[in-house]
Amino acid sequence: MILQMIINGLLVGGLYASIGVSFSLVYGIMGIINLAQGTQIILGAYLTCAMVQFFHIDPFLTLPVSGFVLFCWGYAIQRCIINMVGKGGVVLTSLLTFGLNLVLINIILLIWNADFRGVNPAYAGKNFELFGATIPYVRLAVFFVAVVATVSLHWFLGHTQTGNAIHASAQNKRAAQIVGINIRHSYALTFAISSGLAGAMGTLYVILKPVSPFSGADLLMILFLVAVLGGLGNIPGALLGGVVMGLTDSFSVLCLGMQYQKIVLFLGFILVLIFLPRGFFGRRFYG
Amino acid sequence: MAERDRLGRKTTAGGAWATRTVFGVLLLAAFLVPLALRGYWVRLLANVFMFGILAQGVNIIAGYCGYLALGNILFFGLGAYVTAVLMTHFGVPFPVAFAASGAGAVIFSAGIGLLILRLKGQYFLMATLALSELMREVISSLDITGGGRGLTLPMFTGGAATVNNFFYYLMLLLMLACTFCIWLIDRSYLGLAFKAIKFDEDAASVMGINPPPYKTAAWAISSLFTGFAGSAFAYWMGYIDPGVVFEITPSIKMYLMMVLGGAGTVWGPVAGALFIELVSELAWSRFMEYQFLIVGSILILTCLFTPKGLMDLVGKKFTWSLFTKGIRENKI
Amino acid sequence: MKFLEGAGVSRYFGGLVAVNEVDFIVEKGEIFGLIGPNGAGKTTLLNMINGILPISAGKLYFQGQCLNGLKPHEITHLGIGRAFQIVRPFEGLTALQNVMVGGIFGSKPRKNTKEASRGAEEMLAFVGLSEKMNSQVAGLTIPDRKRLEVARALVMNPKLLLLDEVMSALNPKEVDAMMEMVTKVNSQGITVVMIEHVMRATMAICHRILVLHHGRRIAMDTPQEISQNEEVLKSYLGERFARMEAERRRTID
Amino acid sequence: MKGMIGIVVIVFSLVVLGCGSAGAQEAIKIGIIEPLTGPAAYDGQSVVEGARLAEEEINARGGVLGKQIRLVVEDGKADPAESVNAAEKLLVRDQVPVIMGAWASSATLAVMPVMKKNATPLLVETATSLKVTDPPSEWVYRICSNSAIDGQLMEKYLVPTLGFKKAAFMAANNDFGRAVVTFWSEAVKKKGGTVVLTEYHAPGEINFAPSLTKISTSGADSIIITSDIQTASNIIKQTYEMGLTKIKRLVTNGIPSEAIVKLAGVEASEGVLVHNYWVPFAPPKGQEAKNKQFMDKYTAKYPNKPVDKYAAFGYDGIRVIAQAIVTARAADPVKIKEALKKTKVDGLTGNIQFDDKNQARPYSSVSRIEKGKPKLVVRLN
Repeated sequence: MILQMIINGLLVGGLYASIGVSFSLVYGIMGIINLAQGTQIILGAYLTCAMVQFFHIDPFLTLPVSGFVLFCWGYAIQRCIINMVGKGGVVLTSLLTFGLNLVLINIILLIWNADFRGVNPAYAGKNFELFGATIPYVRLAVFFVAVVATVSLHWFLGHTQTGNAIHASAQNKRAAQIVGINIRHSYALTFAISSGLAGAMGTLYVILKPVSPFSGADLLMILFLVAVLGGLGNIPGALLGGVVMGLTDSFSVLCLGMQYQKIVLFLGFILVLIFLPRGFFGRRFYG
Repeated sequence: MAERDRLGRKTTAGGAWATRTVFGVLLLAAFLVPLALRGYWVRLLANVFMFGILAQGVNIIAGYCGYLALGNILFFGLGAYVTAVLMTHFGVPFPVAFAASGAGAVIFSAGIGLLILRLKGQYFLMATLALSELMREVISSLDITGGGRGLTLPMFTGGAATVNNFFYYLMLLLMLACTFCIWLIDRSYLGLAFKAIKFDEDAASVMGINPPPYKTAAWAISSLFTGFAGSAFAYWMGYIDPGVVFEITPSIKMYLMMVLGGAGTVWGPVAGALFIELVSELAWSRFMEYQFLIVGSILILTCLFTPKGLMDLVGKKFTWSLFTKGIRENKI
Repeated sequence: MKFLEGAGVSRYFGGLVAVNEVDFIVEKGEIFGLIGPNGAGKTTLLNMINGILPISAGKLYFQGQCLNGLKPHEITHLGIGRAFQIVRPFEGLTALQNVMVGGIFGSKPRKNTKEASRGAEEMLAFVGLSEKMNSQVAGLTIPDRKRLEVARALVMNPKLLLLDEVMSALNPKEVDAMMEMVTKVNSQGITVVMIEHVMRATMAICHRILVLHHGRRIAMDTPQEISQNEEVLKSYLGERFARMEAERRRTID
Repeated sequence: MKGMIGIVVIVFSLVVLGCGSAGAQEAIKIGIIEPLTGPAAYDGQSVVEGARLAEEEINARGGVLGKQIRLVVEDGKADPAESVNAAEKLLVRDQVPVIMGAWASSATLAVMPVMKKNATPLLVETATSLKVTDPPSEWVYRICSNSAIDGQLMEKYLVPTLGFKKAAFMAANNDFGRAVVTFWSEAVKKKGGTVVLTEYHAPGEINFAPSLTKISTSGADSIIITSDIQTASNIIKQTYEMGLTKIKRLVTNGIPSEAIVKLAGVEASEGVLVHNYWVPFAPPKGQEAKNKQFMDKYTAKYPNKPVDKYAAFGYDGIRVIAQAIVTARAADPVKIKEALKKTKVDGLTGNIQFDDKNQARPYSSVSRIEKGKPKLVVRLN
């Protein structure tokens, strides 16, 4: 059973991680706490549902589309609205994103109504045994896609010119502008990547679980926990944070029962904040 | 002739008179409302005052001190549960339970504040969120709190009108007390210390301010009033469960009210609460399908055009450049 | 008893050594310059003196008292005032209120607001900001902000004043005015430690200068000696300055 | 200063605008408090739609006491404070003599004291908390079931007929979930079964794999699932992913099987047992025509919406209230309260009459989902 629990934790941890990465990225580069991120994921989920319903295609195939749509949305919203209050501090930007969150929920409500949606591929029940542990193919695939997306994002930021420009804008706004980086474009691109990732994760999320327009709130706490545990803005850190959270999920249920799972999680989180305020390997403070 | 108050702010004699008269009339009107209006409107206004208290609560810690206690609803829930548990299990009368709720919130915030107020900005924000979730989960699994079942409080004795009037005046007085407290802080050295910490904590400590006690004090005052509001709410509703008193939406609403009215001003959050509650009540009863769109848009427009709040517009000429000032200042 | 003394002061950020075993002594009543190229650890050293950054190794003494482990406000109450390099006024407050913060909290026991208000007005008059007393600091120009920064530090009646690049980004006339102010402050018996890139000012008013490079002390001497120190010339004042100096010396010889 | 006055003027004119909406009407008003916005809106709207059908039908027959009836609907958002506000609005502004609502148990419990203070009866149509009728309030009547009744009814079938010998519970950690666990555990134990594991989850929980792993190794032969639609479907889906289809799965408290099939998928919901109240596919004997008529009318009026139990309870609720007004011979709160005690209506959801706790007993049944369609297994009464 312990092996099964570890596998459960890892598989769901991969998804948690990539959800957290999308949030952490925007925070790390722009210092914005994006409260609309949960609902952006749900929007991705709804797009997938719609495409599966209309074209009867495999849900995994819709991933690039929902990712791309959210990418464009993210670029536009950052360029037109969020940049306008970019220097206003955390309160203002988080209130703004909360406003966006409400608008997004209303848009979903107007298009799709308030009822729940889900996609159910026929192969959902297929699984295989590994040393006595059951591994569902769907979960493995979701894990795999999520990890690939996260790792390639990390590679993109570290090894491409655009990625370097984004990094530069995060570290020193003025210097970046002096060397000719269009900082508004970099920021919009960052937000777009984050939203695009959220859209893609929405596709994966809805394969695992039905959603309603209000489900974004369930995700918000996961976003926070994973991103903070990994050190805000740190992609490999968020990956580790997600896995740790998945494993905590599993073992708190095993040892104490599901009722106490959240208590363990939040208590652990607060203790980490108090004793390791920069997460597992967050960036250090330079004077 | 412009005079200055103790903190060196300009006040003009004429302006003060006009302000005092308007406030006096408004206050009198507020006290007379239950005589003129009944039931629903008294209730609605009591609800506005409750949000006024909550918004003032975050105003002290976030508006003045700059520490974004996003999970401040924690003390609301805590206050509500202290009152509910004392009244149902121990037969304590409401005034005692009410006092105990405030005390409980202060003890809790001061204790935990010493630990987590060291965290900078966003980490503090998330710690408070996690704390409020933690508290909700703990209360959901304790027996004495009824777990997820919630608690039914002893009923308020008296007729329908008495109930409404009692809670109307209770909320009104609490809100006034809270605002008075902020007014005192605003015109004393405490206000300067809080604002110094908000704008630059390092610089403040180099100027001789020891931030931890000030921050803890700010959070304790904030939690005191939030706890009182929770206590009154529990007795008012007569039934509470963890989902009701620990919801995150009111937490965000408090911030919206504070920012809309003016963070770090004495009356701003109250004005914000009045505006948001009444507008949303009307918008929600008339444009049901678009309610989130409307409230969300108000939020976005506020952030864009009046980032310093409605109070910032008071006494200024309404011109186009006044509204675009926010964008000009905050644009990247 | 030395006025301010550092013994083997070091600061590490992870693996990076920002300040590396620096020894120095500041005598009472002098103007002590602190120079070095960007990233040499000057500001880090000041941050350790007033407690914003903890000291990784070594000891700091102020009038015989060890500063290690003291909080910034405790150090302030010992009589060390500080003006920041990147001016850090409290943006939402007026100039007067900014100075009042220092007036109220800078000494122990706390002053009352009335006294502090009067003191702050005097201090603003001293630095020449009387007219802008009630304007929000967001509207002040850079030179005004620098003056405000100095006023905030001075209002606390410090025995030691730490100035971090208060002359950068000023035009020559403003630099002259600031130099005059610093010497005036010093003549009232306040010891000054200043980081400055404006060499003209440093050379003119400092009694002694400490040169840092890559976190290490490479020289500590009078301005005269410093300007002829080979290592300083090479690492900080630069090749061109060195050649000019050499040329000058040759012509003198 | 001018700005301040401007704000005050705007706010007060809004208040005045809001005040002046009530007008004198000849019709008899019936108040309804339902969630029309927020996460529970879909179900709340179903109740209102069912109620509207009843309103139309009654008015087409000439109304009651020679007057038309008019429904006044307020949004309670399934939230206690909002629902109390809505009740206050209905009682003071509209002066309704009777209210139906307020969907969620927490909202209903908060509305109850207000009803008592205003001496006006409340008809509860969907809230299942035991506290609504225990201790009974003379002003509160309930037409839907509660967990104590359900547990009692299930006793005969759970272990003997359905074979739930080693049951595991997965329940929402709220009033509703805990009540089901208490009463259904008794039903299992009384007939010699055992409860091997009980796992409570927070509403909106995402990951059930750890709990399901625990259940699969605990030797349970059945899982009793008590939660909202979304979470129950999620649990069903995850049992399928984990290959636990050999364990019997039962979803309690009237979650429609169509919703489970839609959200969890046809394959995953194969063989799932559903405990339901009003079921459109299998009306009790003698009720077929009435049910068909209701469903046809509903589908004609709301073509895009499948008819569900909420609509049926809303429909029945208004019919019960109308009947009570007729018996009372006046649209007077106190008389309606007295009349409700004696009211009997042969409704869609059950043969409605109130016991000494003002609780009615609706029909209930257990069905099995086979190839995406529910099939009646056993009728409970």
